[in-house]
Amino acid sequence: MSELKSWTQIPIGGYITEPKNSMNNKTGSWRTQRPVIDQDACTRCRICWLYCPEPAILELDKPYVAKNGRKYSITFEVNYDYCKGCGICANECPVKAIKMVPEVVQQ
Amino acid sequence: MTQVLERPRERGIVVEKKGLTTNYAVAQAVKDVDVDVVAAYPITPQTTIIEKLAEYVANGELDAEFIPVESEHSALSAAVGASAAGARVFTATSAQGLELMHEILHIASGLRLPIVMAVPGRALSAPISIHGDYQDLMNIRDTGWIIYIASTAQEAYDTVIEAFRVAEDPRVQLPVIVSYDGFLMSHTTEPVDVYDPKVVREFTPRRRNTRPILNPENPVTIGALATPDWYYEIKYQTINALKSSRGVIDEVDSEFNEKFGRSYKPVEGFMIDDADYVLVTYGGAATWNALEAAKEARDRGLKAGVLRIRLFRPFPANDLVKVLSNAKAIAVIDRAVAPGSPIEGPVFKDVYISLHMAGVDKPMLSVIHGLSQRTMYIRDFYELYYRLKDIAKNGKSPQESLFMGLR
Amino acid sequence: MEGLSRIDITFYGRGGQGAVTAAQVLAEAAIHSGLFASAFPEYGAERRGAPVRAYVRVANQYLGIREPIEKPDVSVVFDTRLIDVFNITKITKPNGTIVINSSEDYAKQMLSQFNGKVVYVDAYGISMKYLGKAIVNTPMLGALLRVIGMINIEVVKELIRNTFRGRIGQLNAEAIDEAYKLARVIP
Amino acid sequence: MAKQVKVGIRTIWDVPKEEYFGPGQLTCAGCGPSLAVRLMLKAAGPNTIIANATGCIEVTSTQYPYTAWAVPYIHVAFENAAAVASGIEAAIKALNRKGIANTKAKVIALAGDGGTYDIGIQALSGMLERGHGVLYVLYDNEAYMNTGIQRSGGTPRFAWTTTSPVGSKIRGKVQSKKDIMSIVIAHRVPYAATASIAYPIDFMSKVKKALDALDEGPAFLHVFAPCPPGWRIDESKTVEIARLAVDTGVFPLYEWDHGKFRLNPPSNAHIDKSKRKPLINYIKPQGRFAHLKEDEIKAMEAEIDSYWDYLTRLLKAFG
Repeated sequence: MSELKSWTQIPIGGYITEPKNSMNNKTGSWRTQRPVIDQDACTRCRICWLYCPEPAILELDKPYVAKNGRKYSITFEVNYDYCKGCGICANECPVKAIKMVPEVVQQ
Repeated sequence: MTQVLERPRERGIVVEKKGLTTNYAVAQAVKDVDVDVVAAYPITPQTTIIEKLAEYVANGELDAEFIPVESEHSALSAAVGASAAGARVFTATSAQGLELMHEILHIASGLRLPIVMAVPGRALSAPISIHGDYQDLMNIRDTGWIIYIASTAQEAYDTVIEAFRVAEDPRVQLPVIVSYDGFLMSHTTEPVDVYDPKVVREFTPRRRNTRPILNPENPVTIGALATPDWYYEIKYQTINALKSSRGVIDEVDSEFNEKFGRSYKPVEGFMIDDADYVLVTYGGAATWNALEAAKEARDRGLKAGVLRIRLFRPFPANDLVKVLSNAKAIAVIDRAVAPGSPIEGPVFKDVYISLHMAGVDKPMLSVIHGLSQRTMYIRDFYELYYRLKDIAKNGKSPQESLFMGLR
Repeated sequence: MEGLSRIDITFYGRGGQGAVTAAQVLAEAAIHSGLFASAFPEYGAERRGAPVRAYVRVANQYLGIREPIEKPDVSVVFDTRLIDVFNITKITKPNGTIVINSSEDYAKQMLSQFNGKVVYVDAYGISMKYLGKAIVNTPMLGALLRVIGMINIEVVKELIRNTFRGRIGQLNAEAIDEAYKLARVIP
Repeated sequence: MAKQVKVGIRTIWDVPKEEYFGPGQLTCAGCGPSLAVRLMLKAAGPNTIIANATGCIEVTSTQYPYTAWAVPYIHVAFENAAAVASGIEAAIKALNRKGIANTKAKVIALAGDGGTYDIGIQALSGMLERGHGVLYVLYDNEAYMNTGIQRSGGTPRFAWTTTSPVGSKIRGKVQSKKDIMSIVIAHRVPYAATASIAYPIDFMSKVKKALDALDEGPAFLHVFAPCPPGWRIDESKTVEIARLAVDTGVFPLYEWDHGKFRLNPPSNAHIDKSKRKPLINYIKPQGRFAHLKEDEIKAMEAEIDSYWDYLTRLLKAFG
């Protein structure tokens, strides 16, 4: 929740002057199951990133060497601050490298 | 009210004395302040304003985008979009058109957009009537706009110029309506002193960067959803802005007076200082005819006076109280009705409340007249002065509105 | 201030004949001549052929009156059939003037009950001659100017030339001139 | 001034990394329209002004004091996104011409099916007829979802909604989906196209094409964007269902490009019905169609076939 302000303190007309400050809404708390990416199975195809409605898949310039020896210059990670757990990423992943795991079990 | 007779101080400001209808005078003012966008839909009796503006744009006399929208709802919506994008915007409508805009009227004031709109007042359907009164204006009085009601073509011209200054003032940032009698003014040709557009533009300088606008360099979100936690505060800002716009309205008028030699007060009295019997009016026909009647009544020894309300929102309650405190009886002439109200005159209610809030209790009469341009004769107003005399003697306010001229 | 000098004029025409324009041009001409004038039409809706009234008040000082003219000093009648429609012989002031688009004989016959001054002009003929159609407002203005005298005909012609640009404006100005010359008072 | 993205989008790797919408918007998990807006803005870039109609996207993206938008944004009312956008476009034109401003910003009107097919169609038609250089993007989730799933002119025949309930006498929506594209094309706009969130590259390249056409007049994009709660589908299936809509021929991808009609892959193969996936694949996972009987599915299929017949004739005439 944002701090509630007096009418004298807020910009006129209810304008919001800070772009994308919705990042204050940590929608990750909505999740009942979380996507977990198997970095070794992941082929870095970018499909999960492309189809995420939030976006809550991060494309990071983080090199990774998979168990099978393949070298990647990028890594996809889930931003759990915002991921609502819809599971589109897992559903769309062509190599089934993303598993949906119940949140409760994770604790 | 005699200022209309005076010529402004000659400093080369008046370039021409023209014979203009009030609608043309408004179009002239819109051209002289150099608007950027006009969005409008035709409706009698507003149409000749936008025809004239379309002509100005077509002839290159006004460098603006003219958007011939497909409805009044879209007229004000386009005006809102254009204003939010930083343009100086004008629109105009009447009657059913104003009703169709109603939803967006609240939004324009809520979003604090300095749009200026002309409203030649007209009766509302049903039955359908194209003729003038102020029922349309009364129906939108609570939408958060500043509302002026002019009484001459000259005043309408001057007021549109003042309206842009007031609307765009960073202390105000509210939309403004300039209203006047449909037909009886909108289509009446009168003398109008037209000023040098250079001077008009000096008086209405463009204010850039005083309000956030839709601009990719500085992205802003306009028209956000407010939850109950926020709605009240944001709404109150608009309420407060309208209330406190009065200071700027007065300031702009006194500067206007300095520059152009004309001034209009929120309420204007005629033969009012020693008046026992006062007709409170708004608009052109009611005011000027009441004034003729007052002169005749004075000739016969009755201390008659007229008080015209020029600024309707924010309502000049204190000004009224000051002027009306010495009257013996007061009638308010409404060219509109509020059916089902305790008493049917909408402005009567405002005047009555203003006086009673200030502890002034006078016998008062609510008069409904001039609906759909039913002729308001000078003799009708003359008769009202003698009614007021009886009412003063009796000492009591009549409990019913007087529907004058009703068969 | 000098004393009030004022004249109330009503134009009677039909939608499409230009009565409203004539009233407006007259008022504008008065204003350009340094007088006060107000002009307003009774009907705002555009209706071809329907009877229309337009009022003009001209004065040497500001007039606040916003009533329709009930008793005009001058009635300008575009069409003899409008005499009965508006009861023109009754409402025109008894010492006033009726300016009518008619022949002398017909005007005499139609306005026999009227005791004031009658000015007639063949505005129809003039408009057919100059404009090729029966739009009689400019010749009627010409005849009216002969009667009221407060307004210079050249100011009106100039306004007409500005209102209708090009050749049409010039032809209308000529029609005004001709009507001004041909207008006659019934003896 | 921020730079407009100039690169074409031909492969997934051409998709810009920049995000101009979200995260933190309050759309439902698996929201199709949310993805549509995200992809649309990636293609449009930062030099864009949005005029949004009332609807799901509006209420979920701008809950005060937070906004999900990185570009200038205005919401005015439900029925007037096209009119508001017209005003913005006119303002930019006038201010640029008068030397008061110098902006290259493109204007996008954004509305759902309710705000387009129904209450907003007058303003849309006016904007198209007047020829404003505005891109109108319709995100179609086939009902009034924001108010709790009521039928709109964009709801397909037989679909259950709360105002087209499945009763003993009337079973779901009686009327067919309005052909909004034909209505738009009848305005002789330079560019109009259908797109789907399931085919993002096609969608994004159409956004770019549409924006490029704005110098000539208005452009229109009809984007298919399923709604998990409204369609009674699992929230992980949003993209899959959208893909099935295209692959079964329910929602063909095509464009009207300067008087030429063109079917886009994979729909360009679907004139041959045997190349379409069976309709049942699309219907079965959706709770809103759960009540459908054999004959109703047949009727639905006949309607789709008839639409394809119409498209085939369009292709012959304007291809």
